[in-house]
Amino acid sequence: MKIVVAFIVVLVLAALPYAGIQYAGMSTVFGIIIPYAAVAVFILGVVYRIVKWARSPVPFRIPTTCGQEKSLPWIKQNKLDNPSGTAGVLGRMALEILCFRSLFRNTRTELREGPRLSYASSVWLWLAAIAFHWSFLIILIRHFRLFSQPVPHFINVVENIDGFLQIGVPTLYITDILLLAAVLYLFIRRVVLPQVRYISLVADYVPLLLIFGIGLTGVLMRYFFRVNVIGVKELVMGLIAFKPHVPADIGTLFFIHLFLIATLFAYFPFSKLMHLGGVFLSPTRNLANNNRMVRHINPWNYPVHVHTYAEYEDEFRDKMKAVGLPVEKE
Amino acid sequence: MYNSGKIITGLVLFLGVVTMPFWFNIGKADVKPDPSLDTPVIRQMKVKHCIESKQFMIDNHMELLNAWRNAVVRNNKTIYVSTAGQYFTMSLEDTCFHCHSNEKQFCDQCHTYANIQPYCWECHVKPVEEAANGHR
Amino acid sequence: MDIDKRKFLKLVGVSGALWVGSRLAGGLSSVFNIRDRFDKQALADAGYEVGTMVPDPGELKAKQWAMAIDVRQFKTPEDYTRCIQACDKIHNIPDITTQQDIKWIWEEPYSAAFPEQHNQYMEAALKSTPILLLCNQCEFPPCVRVCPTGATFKRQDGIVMMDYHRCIGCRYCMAACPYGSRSFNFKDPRPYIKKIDPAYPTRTKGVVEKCDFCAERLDQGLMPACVEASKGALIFGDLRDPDSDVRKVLSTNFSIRRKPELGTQPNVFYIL
Amino acid sequence: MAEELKKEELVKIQYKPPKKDWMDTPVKFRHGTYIYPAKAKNLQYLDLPNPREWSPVDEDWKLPENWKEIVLNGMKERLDKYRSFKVFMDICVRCGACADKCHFYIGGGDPKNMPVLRAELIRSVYRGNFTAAGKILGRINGARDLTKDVIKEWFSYFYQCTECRRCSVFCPYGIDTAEITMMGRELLTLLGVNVNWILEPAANCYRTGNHLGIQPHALMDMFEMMLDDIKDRTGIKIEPTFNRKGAEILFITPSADFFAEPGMYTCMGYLMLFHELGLDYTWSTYASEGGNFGLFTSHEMIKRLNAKMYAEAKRLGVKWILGGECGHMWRVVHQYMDTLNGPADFLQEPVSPVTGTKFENAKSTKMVHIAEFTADLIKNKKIKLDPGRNDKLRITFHDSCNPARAMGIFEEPRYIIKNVCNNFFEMPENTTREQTFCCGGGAGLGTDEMMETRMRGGMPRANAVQYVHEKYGVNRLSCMCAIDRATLTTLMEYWVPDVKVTGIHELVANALVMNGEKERIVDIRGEPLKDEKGENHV
Amino acid sequence: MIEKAFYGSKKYWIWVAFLLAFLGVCFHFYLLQLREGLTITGMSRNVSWGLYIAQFTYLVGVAASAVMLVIPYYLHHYKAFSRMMILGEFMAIAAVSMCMLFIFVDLGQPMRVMNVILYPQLHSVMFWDMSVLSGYLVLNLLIGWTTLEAERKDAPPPSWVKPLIYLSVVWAISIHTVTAFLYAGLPGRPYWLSAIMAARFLAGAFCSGPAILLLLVFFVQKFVKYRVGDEAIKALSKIVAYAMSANVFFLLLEIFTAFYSRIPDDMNAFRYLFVGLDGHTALVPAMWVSAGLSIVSLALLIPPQFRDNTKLLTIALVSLVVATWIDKGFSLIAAGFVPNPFDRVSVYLPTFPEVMIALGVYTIGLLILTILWKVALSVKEKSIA
Repeated sequence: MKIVVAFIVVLVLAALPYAGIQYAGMSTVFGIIIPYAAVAVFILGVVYRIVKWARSPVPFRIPTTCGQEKSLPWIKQNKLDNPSGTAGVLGRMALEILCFRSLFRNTRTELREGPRLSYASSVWLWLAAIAFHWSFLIILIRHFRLFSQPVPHFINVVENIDGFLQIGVPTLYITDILLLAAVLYLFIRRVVLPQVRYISLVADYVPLLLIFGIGLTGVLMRYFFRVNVIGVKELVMGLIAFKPHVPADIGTLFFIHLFLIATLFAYFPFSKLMHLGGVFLSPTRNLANNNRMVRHINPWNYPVHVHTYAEYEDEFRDKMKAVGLPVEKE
Repeated sequence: MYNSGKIITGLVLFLGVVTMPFWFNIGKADVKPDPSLDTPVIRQMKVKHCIESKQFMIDNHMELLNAWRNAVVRNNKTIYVSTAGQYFTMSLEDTCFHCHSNEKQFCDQCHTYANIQPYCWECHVKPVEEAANGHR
Repeated sequence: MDIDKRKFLKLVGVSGALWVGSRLAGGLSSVFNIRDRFDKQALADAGYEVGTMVPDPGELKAKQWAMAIDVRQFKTPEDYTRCIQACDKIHNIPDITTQQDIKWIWEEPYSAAFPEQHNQYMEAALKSTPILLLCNQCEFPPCVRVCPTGATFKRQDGIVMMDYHRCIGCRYCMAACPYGSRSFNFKDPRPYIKKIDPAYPTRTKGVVEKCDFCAERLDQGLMPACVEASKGALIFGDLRDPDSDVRKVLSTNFSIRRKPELGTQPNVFYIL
Repeated sequence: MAEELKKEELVKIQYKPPKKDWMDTPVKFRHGTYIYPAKAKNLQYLDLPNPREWSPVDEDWKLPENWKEIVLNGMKERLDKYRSFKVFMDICVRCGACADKCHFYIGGGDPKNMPVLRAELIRSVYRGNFTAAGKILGRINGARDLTKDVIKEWFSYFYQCTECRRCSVFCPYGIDTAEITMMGRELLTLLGVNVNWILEPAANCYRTGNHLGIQPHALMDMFEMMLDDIKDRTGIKIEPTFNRKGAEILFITPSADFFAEPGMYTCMGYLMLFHELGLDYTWSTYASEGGNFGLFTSHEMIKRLNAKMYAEAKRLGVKWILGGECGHMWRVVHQYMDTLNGPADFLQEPVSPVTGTKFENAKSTKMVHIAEFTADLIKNKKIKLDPGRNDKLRITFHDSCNPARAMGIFEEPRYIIKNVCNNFFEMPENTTREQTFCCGGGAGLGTDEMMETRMRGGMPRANAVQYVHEKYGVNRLSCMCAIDRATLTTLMEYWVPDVKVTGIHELVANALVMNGEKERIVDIRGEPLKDEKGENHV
Repeated sequence: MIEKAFYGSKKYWIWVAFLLAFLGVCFHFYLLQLREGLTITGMSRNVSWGLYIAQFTYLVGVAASAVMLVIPYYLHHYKAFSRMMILGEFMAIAAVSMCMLFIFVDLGQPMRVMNVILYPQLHSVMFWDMSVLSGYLVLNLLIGWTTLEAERKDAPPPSWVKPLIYLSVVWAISIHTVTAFLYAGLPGRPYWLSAIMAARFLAGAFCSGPAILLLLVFFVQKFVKYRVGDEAIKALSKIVAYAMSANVFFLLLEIFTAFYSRIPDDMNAFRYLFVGLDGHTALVPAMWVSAGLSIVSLALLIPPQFRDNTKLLTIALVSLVVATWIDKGFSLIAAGFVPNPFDRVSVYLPTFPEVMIALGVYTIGLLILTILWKVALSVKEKSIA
């Protein structure tokens, strides 16, 4: 049911620009107004969300320690999984953000006869996640060719490596295939694994389908139904120069692609996609485990009622004296 | 806001990256591609028309060329019957470049703009740009 | 129908159908001043459908092209170089002097061209007689058998053809060819081409090439360049046609082929 | 007791979640799977709201009139106070990496024990009340209303989480269910929805200084017994001091070690070791508890109970504090104490008086873990050890969750064990170190009325022990946590009856060659050092 | 399990860093080749295959040799190989990977490599070679990884592995047979045109592969606690002895056929290799070294008392590997093009960049082997702790 809802949502999203461009001639709306609005919502929304998180303090230093702490000098510290200083934290965060370190650790629990439990490492989720995120990033970088004039050289380098295998005309990009395959895997996994399906919300299926839709329309435009790429670039360059105009005859497929992207951008700050920012702010990962070395300050630390020694001695003085324990007041 | 130093740095970086397209192009002239049709051969044409419609050629020239080369090399078919019923030798050099003898002013205009780097020229010879070609 | 609808039609139809939009072109009465050699009237008579790719009605057709080389007619060095240069020039053959050279048609002394046919007591002059060599366009070509991509293949008319766009440069065909007729572009050939003929592509580095009996000329109704240049010393025609020149000359002269024992059935014959 | 539960029944675990959506599946309370509610007197003693008599199986939990407002205000307050809570509410992508990492899920199969879903229990309320998308889209966006059923669900599942942080290790964003559970328990505390097994020790600790409510004179009796036993087994009479001003070191350990087996043997180990070293240290009756059940109640309660440590250290004028083997005590000491009750500027940076080693890693908190202390002694060869005395034991080591994942102390205990015994075997990978499994009774769940849940939750740990028991003949499970020593004992009795539980300093005590000791023929438990055949077990 | 490759001793990391650094140097030469073309190699119009294809051929043998462990262990339940199996299977994976890379670096247009799959030509042996090699890679990865994982979990391997193992036996034979067919089916290359080619290849594979495996095991055992067991070493060296005998025997058969028949084309390649042809003697010293080392290895391998002595065995194995490498990993390809179709001798010697690129591929192979063996040995050492 949730899956059906998600499908409908994405189909409707794809149908909107089709109808708008095809029948209502709303190219200004879909080509200028919505992209501007989406980018504005994206930027302001992300900043708003980050600032909102930042307004809550981190009262305690609670890193999850996944290795030996800094201890006696002859005991080897695991500086990346249990960092004690800034360098280690940067290393840990880099591993986490660039290599998905924690996900790489993933295991699959199996219960066999006996009973006997075993935990085999399971890298498929990690593999799909890393293929997905890196492909997405590289594709984004490649799109910079439509956002710059002249196109910087490193874009060519990325394009050449990505399109190294000269398959088809125009050359197939490996990341295009990887992205679609990875998103498909992540979606199928969510549908097929009973546990994951049980925890999944509509809000989990929608982004996957949305991104798949974006990838698919992109691939269709590149390899099957050519759109006017010069027009696309003119539109984009006009937008970023704040002299927007929509060239004629770009192709409806492009507007579907653009609208899905705009939706993703606008949806981003209000969804779980904010894990992009959140991963930097997770107190279990971005803090050094130097708790006993450096005092951590809690800005809202407040005095509390305690049971003082005086109160304690008052209650038990006689008993203490009876067994010869020293007391403050005789 | 807490940890404001780090968070503001992060936000500035984020804003820098996402707004890069905006400031990357500041002060750069927006040179739109302007494929020139001004070649001696085209000048002589009474009705200036490519082998297929302009839009079709813009969208599909590479597929057309690909189909052509398969037909010529693998099926010894050498003639293309256009949708208008015209006949053309399927040859990049003999047909395309015959009119479009101004690679820089024609092909490269869009290719450079859209950052498309075809590897045609590794084998096929760019038309010799005669002085009279394409200069307006 | 606007451009987008047409594109969606393509989705519904076959993706290869590039030329669906038949309503695209308007009246077009211009005269194209293209270097076309084909017979427009013949084409018009054939009534081809629009958007198709068709053979030239004037193409030279054969069931199996073959060449007889009348070695007797080659008297001066100029007789050889004329043929070789005619080929080199129109095909943009680079002039590389190392062992990584490119050859389509070239000469070798008899003893090298027919190593199994020579003996130490044979006439010294014959031993060193230059023989023109080129791809034998075998009937059972080992190079085609081994090619992993179909980059080299046999055409209907028997020509062993190279598709330079598809060749991956594995050089298996070179190992398979018993005649040394294949060359590999170890490097970019362009710097070694004296004058590039823009009408014919050069090759890119990393692909194999060889003589293809000027297939592109045959398709336009022209004889191979070397044959044209040979002044009758190279006889070219359809081996399956009893009335062809090549059959005539073979039936009246003693001819040999290179390495016939390998069963490749070369289609280049030598008349000594 | 545990025997009523048939193992064969228990291991028939259905991992496939039910067809019905989890939001439509209200919680059912069944004996053995919930803890009795906190008694009114304990709430009153700790000034906690809504003291009353009630039971989870009741329809009416006698919540305050404005319970909803209390919870929502409490949530808002905590969202503003804890970035962890706020971020963890927002960024979960429900990838499911954590799903099969929770011991309660592995041992029970209840989908709401998947960490992600445990968090969703509160996240759904967060979405429904604190996010625009949730307010507008409602259930499509995974939002739901706060109802009394939700409170019941929270009670059930936040008291089925041992806050062990194993899920956090695997989460790509480091989402720590323990943080969420702690928030959930704080919110429940606002309504007076508490469990007695946590609040009673907390109240005791508040009053008498220790969980068991042992008053000072009774405490002395217990020590007397232990000292007699030591004399009996080693021939040495030890005379420790209590509440002594001017001592160099204050030693604090969980009070559970004072009276119950096998913790008591660990405590005897401390006494023997310190005596052998001639350490200038003192015990305290006021700060006679290392543990801190505030951790299982609220951050405020952590602070209230923990305050005694520094207060007592200050009153006695010691230089630094040494802490015994304990799990959650060390989570509090390591992560919270300095922040909540510091700075401890009246103490000095800890230096081992025996070896002169500076404990750089404790220079601010000024509290050293006994494993660090002892490992340093062994490394510097300051104590004489005869590991052969432990030869009848085949030992494995259980990393306790809190020292493992909230501190990262892995090598020290292993170093000590390897030096005091000859037969040490690691449990399988993915069940040790940062991936260690909880005993099933941490975070205040170690009570007998929860037995079924405990045995299920402890199953992964027990299963790993069983593996090394069968493969290497392991017969002793060592650990450095007082809760472990209590709960693992029950767990082993149920799953792997041949394996007994031990603290590390019990093993040290066995191996420790003491000046002037008599020939040791029994170990610290009073059992023969060698088995019947008079041979060392191989 | 792959995470085990990330936890290692200092020595392990130094080794990995060294491999990566060296790989970086080699990659530079590959970039040069990409830019300049294969002109930077010593190959030519007449000798159009060289070092790369020769290494490919040799390594197919190394890959196939895993079957020498698989057959005794799985078909005859020879348990002594149990501690060696995974090492052999993982070595096969590294070897096949190198094979594919050697083909890749040999291509003039590597970016078009997918054409082999996009336009499959069923009549091309190379298409089949590509298919069997990829299949073999997948088979070994599946079998090796699954059985190792099962061992780590202390569980029996899943039932679907068994049929795959039997399949892998046939498959291993097939990869080297098909590779032999690459050469044996070409007209006009008399040195290769031999029905016994596949048999020679297999014999050469079954001695050189296990020999390399044993040498690697000896080397690695210096750094790890894991031991494959004396019985396994003895049994495998016996296999090496038999296979090397067959290998030399087959070579002698070829020489007999060529020289007794006195067919010049058949003799010329051997003449070129062993005495020189038309004054070209570049390969002669190497061939005699190969012959000499073959004799040394046989002399040390055949008598059991020598073979069972680790030192002598090591010498024998090193001799054998060098001898077979010269034979199959170099001269086989170079001599196949001699004489050329014009009855001339074209000398081929690899150039420095060519050697560096080949070493680069070997480095990648070593890296794969290092990682796979690291994983395997970590698991094995844990499970027997």
